[in-house]
Amino acid sequence: MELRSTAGGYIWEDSIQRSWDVVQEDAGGSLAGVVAELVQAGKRKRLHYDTTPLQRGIIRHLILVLDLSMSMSEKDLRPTRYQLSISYAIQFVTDYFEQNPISQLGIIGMRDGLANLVSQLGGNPTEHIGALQALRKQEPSGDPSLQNALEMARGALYHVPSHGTKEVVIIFGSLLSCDPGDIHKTVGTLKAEHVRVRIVGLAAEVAICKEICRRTNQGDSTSTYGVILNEQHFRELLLASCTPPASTKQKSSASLGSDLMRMGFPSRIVETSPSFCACHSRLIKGGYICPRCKVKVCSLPTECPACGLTLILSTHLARSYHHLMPLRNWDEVDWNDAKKVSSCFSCLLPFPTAPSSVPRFRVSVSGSTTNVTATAASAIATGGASGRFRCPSCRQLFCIDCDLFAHEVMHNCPGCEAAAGGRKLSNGQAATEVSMATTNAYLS
Amino acid sequence: MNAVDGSSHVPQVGFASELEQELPSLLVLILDTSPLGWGTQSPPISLHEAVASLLIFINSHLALNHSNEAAVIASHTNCIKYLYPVPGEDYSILAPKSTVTSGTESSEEMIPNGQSNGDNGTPNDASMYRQFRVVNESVMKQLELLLSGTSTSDIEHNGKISDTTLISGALSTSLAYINRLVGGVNDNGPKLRARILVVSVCSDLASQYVPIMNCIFAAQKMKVPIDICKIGNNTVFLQQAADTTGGVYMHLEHPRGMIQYLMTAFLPDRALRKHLVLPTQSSIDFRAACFCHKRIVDIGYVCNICLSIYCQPPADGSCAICDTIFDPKELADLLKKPVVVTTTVPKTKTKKKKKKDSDATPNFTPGP
Amino acid sequence: MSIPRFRTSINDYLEGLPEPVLIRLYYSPATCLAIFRLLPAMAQLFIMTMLFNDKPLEATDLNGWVQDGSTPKQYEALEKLRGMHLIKESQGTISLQKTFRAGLRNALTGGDHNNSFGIPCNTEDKHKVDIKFLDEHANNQWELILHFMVGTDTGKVPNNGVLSLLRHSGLMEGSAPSNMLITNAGFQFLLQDVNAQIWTLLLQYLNMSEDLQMDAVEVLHFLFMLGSLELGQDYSLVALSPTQKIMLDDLRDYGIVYQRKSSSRRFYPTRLATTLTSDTGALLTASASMDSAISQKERETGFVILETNFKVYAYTDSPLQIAVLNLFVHLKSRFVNMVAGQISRESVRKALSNGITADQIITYLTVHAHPQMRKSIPLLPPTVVDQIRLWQLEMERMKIVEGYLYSDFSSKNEYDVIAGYAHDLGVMAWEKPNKRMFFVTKEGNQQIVDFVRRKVHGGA
Amino acid sequence: MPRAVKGVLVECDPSIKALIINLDSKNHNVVLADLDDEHLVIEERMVEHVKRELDSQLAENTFKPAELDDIQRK
Repeated sequence: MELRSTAGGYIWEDSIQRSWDVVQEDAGGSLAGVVAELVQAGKRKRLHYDTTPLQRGIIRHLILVLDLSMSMSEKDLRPTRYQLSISYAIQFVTDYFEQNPISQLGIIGMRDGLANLVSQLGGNPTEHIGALQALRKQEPSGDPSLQNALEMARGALYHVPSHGTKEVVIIFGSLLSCDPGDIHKTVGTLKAEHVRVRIVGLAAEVAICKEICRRTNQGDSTSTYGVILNEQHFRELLLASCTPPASTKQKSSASLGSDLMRMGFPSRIVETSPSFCACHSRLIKGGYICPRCKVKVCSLPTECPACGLTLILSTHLARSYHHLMPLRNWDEVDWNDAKKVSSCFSCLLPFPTAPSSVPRFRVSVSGSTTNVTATAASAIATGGASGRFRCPSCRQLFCIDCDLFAHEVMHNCPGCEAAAGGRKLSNGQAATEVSMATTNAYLS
Repeated sequence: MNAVDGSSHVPQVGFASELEQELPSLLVLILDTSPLGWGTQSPPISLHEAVASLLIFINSHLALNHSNEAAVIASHTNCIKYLYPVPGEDYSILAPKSTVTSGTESSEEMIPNGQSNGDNGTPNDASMYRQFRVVNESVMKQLELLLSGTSTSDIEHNGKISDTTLISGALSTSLAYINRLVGGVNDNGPKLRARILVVSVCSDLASQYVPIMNCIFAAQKMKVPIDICKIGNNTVFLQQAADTTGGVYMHLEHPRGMIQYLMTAFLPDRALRKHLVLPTQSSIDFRAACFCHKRIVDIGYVCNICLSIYCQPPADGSCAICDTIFDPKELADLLKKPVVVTTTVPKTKTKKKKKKDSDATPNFTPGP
Repeated sequence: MSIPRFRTSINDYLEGLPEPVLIRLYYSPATCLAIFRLLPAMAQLFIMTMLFNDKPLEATDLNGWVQDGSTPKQYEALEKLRGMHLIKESQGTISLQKTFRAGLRNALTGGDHNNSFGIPCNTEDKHKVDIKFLDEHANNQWELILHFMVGTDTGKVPNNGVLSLLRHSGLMEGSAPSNMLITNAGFQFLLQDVNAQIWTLLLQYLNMSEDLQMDAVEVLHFLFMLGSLELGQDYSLVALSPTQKIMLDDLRDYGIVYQRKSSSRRFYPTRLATTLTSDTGALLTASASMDSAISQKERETGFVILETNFKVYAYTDSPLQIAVLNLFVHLKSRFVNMVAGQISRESVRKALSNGITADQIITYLTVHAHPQMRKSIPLLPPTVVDQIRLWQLEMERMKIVEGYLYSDFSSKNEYDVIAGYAHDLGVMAWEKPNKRMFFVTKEGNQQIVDFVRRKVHGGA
Repeated sequence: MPRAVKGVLVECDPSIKALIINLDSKNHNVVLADLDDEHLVIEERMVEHVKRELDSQLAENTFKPAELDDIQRK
């Protein structure tokens, strides 16, 4: 937490800033404009994506560790920390597999000083969600043990091939850890095995958590260890782990991190009578045939239950491309440039019209959790948000909702796609090459 | 007197009303207006005939439910264009005959409000339902503007007529439009059910693979089915779009009977489709082609950094696309095969060059 | 709520019309379109499939097109189409009724020259009115009727046409305006939303029009046309028939259209008219209808406080609201700005026996809950809500289904075939295979009888 | 050849059924067929009569706190 204020002293030494002092009425004496801008600023906040096309570990192996100890029965989160954590964990599982279709996930719970396996490392979201749902009926109890959980996670990730990432995400509600041995040694082995740990704290910052994150993430604990402010922030911190991590150990010559994976692209079969699938032994019509051992599986992606070949569809690979080719951030447009266009390029939402004389005051939110009022005072500028956002390559204007939608869901810029030049401009050059090669391949 | 009888409140046997069907639906029609597709390839139906059928189709869609909505987007060769609704025009309230309210740039394009008993046979006011008239007139008018505004230089590319159609742009735009109309605005749950119908005449464009895939996944996430009405060659991308999102893919064998296809296969909305046996695609090719030799493979090797697919581990031990150097030990594992004496491929070749003539490179491809 | 109820009623009315009358109706494309919208989705689809297909449809094709589990829907759709005489069946093929087909085609393609969608005035109106005025006009007229029904003293009495309609429809009783009293049906009417109320009245109007020697076809044409008009546009009287001109006078009294004076050559439809055939964009939503019908001010805030001990406090002095509350609350004391009462078994039973449902009561209480109540979640005390529902269940000790009991089957096979058919049609109400008996609904009986004849006699 | 009988199917709990059977026991003009514990087929024209009778019988057997309340106050 940043305790220093802009003036140099501690925050509590500053003169009091009252939130109602900085909020300004607009020309008509109404607060509506300011409120609308606050809402917009909030939306906008989530938009600061890193858009450099980083090499990312697309094949992920992640262990989600849930604190199931007594401290989770606190009711500072509604309905309880325990229930909310499970709800968010379910959401995490869904989002994780949506964004990382060829990755694996496992879940571990910490209770009574022990680490319990909730679900095995696997690629089927429904199994994990089922296991989490079953947890709902249990009660939190005892103390958590970080060391036990980390050791168990390490064991689960031990056999992971070198091309995959090894990650641990911990939801930690306690302020203590009840460990059987020296946790620092465990952290050392984790570091040696390239396991990265991220922690979401629900109560207060704990030194050992910070230490774990710092040591397993090359000294970076600010982006990997977060303590929540509220429910919304909890969700944001947790779901941030859905994005694949940038590979950091890449440039070390003939690196350990990258290699080829053998994968099967099974063909779909249509059957008139049902037959058993090899994965769940259920009678189903149709399915996919493993190209190596000709066994039938019912859903993809999966690992062939007979020969262990990773089975995927080419569409699953395509699902991960947007991580490799992120969409560039769009710029806010000020009133001076804004007047020409009256509606959003993609959804036709009419833009707010320019204020006639007095420029409206603007409240902007910078950083993730900075309080609004502090920045608001300094951000009263003449420009003002016009509610328009411009894609730097196609120069089209969009509304905030389309901005969010394009960056979070679609990963396309409608404007760039609608120009004859196409994709080349909207994403990094390296990425274009990939996309060209990919698409050529699919067309042949 | 009916006190002891509960049957008045209980739905009749077999006549249970389904309220979920009452949810109105939004249809976004994407019309491929590529001149090459309609012109040179000379499909057995002209653009105007197709548009006539489509307008009737849109009217039928609007007729199903009073609250149904429609939007039409043209996917042209060098731009996309909303044919309906047109930004800056307010359709909800009838514009007074003389005064044009909107001061926007599009005001000079304002439709002459049904008064033109016009040259292209615009029907007069009393003969057509208002909602239909507004949509039809807008589509015709905007389409004409679009086509007349297209010059030869727009469609020519390196001396030959461009075969581009911006389907990916049109899909992206329509999804953004759907996103605004269906989500966000109203917090009381979705008030509309959206779907997309693409009328496509062109074949796939390699450069649009990734954006189209992105659109498909976005549509899948938003539960928006993408229907494809295909005239001319089949397209793999759009087949996948229909398959992934649960839409209907239909290749018109007799495009002249388009209206019948539209009415039968594409008109029912999602609620109704549950009850129908709709045309399905028997086979979609999901197999991948390798990047190095364009072979269709069923077991391939995938670079874990850029996800490019190879039919065999690259000879120089590095990825041709992203230059990643693979772990030699792991590579060796993958290559475990009966050892054949080979000459090593010179490593001096640049990546680009190698990629180009990789087909020709006499690797250890076994002869027939 | 409004749409299903309205659909049933207008559908029932239409289905009750003889075939020649219906066919006359189908001459107007606007009417075709409006009727088309009233049909179930499956029926709409069948029509659309046949609309541009010159060949008649094979009935077997239809069976192959519908999913196996959805046969009841198919049956329902076809039954509806038959009921409205929209399809002709012969030798296993189905084709669309010609007039309807032409009418709907015209509606969709704009090839109609009957002016069934109304002729706008092409001259400028010197006394032009805007939409706001129209809304106000509609509101005032409609309010006047509602106020009269609950006996609010507004100093104005609706026209005779309205009065006789209210009397005719059984919403009020009494011979002279001064002694007319609201009936139970009238109270139920008040609980409906505006759209449903209008249709209730219009249907009564239709019934009455027959007695007045007015042509029902003309009346329906006009009503359906009104539904397709544009708000804010003025329309010419030129194309209207004499009957429709007479109607215009009546509709003006209800606030459905606006005419500056009865001799005026133009009329404006109000929002009540343009939303006749729609379910959205109505002037007032179902929930807010009552409030706003009475007073614009009260629309925003609720006024009812319901306590867990079944006591009700309503901060209102509106006679209409008090009258409505009195339907299901045992009112005990009245103050200047508030009434207090108690929900009891008897009071709820009284309401239920008047045909008001528990859900209606609960919805009413929810919608009108005082802002103070909105702080608690759930809004209404669950005990009270549950109890009201229980009281309703208590009233419904039995369910009755009219129909036919089939028994004395000669063989298990015969039973299975016929029972299976009844299942497919979705008309099976009860069955007991080991006794070889089953019960089908009245609606499905004819099909079963035909089927049995075909099977037994055809087979024999 | 199957036989079809016109009637009204009544679905109710056994207690109500017992009451209906009891009604029938006087003249035997109500019940057409006794199907099972919860189903009966009765004569169509007797439906209103049955409802009325049931209503009055049920009303007799109900405890009425509201009335009690009123009585006490008096």
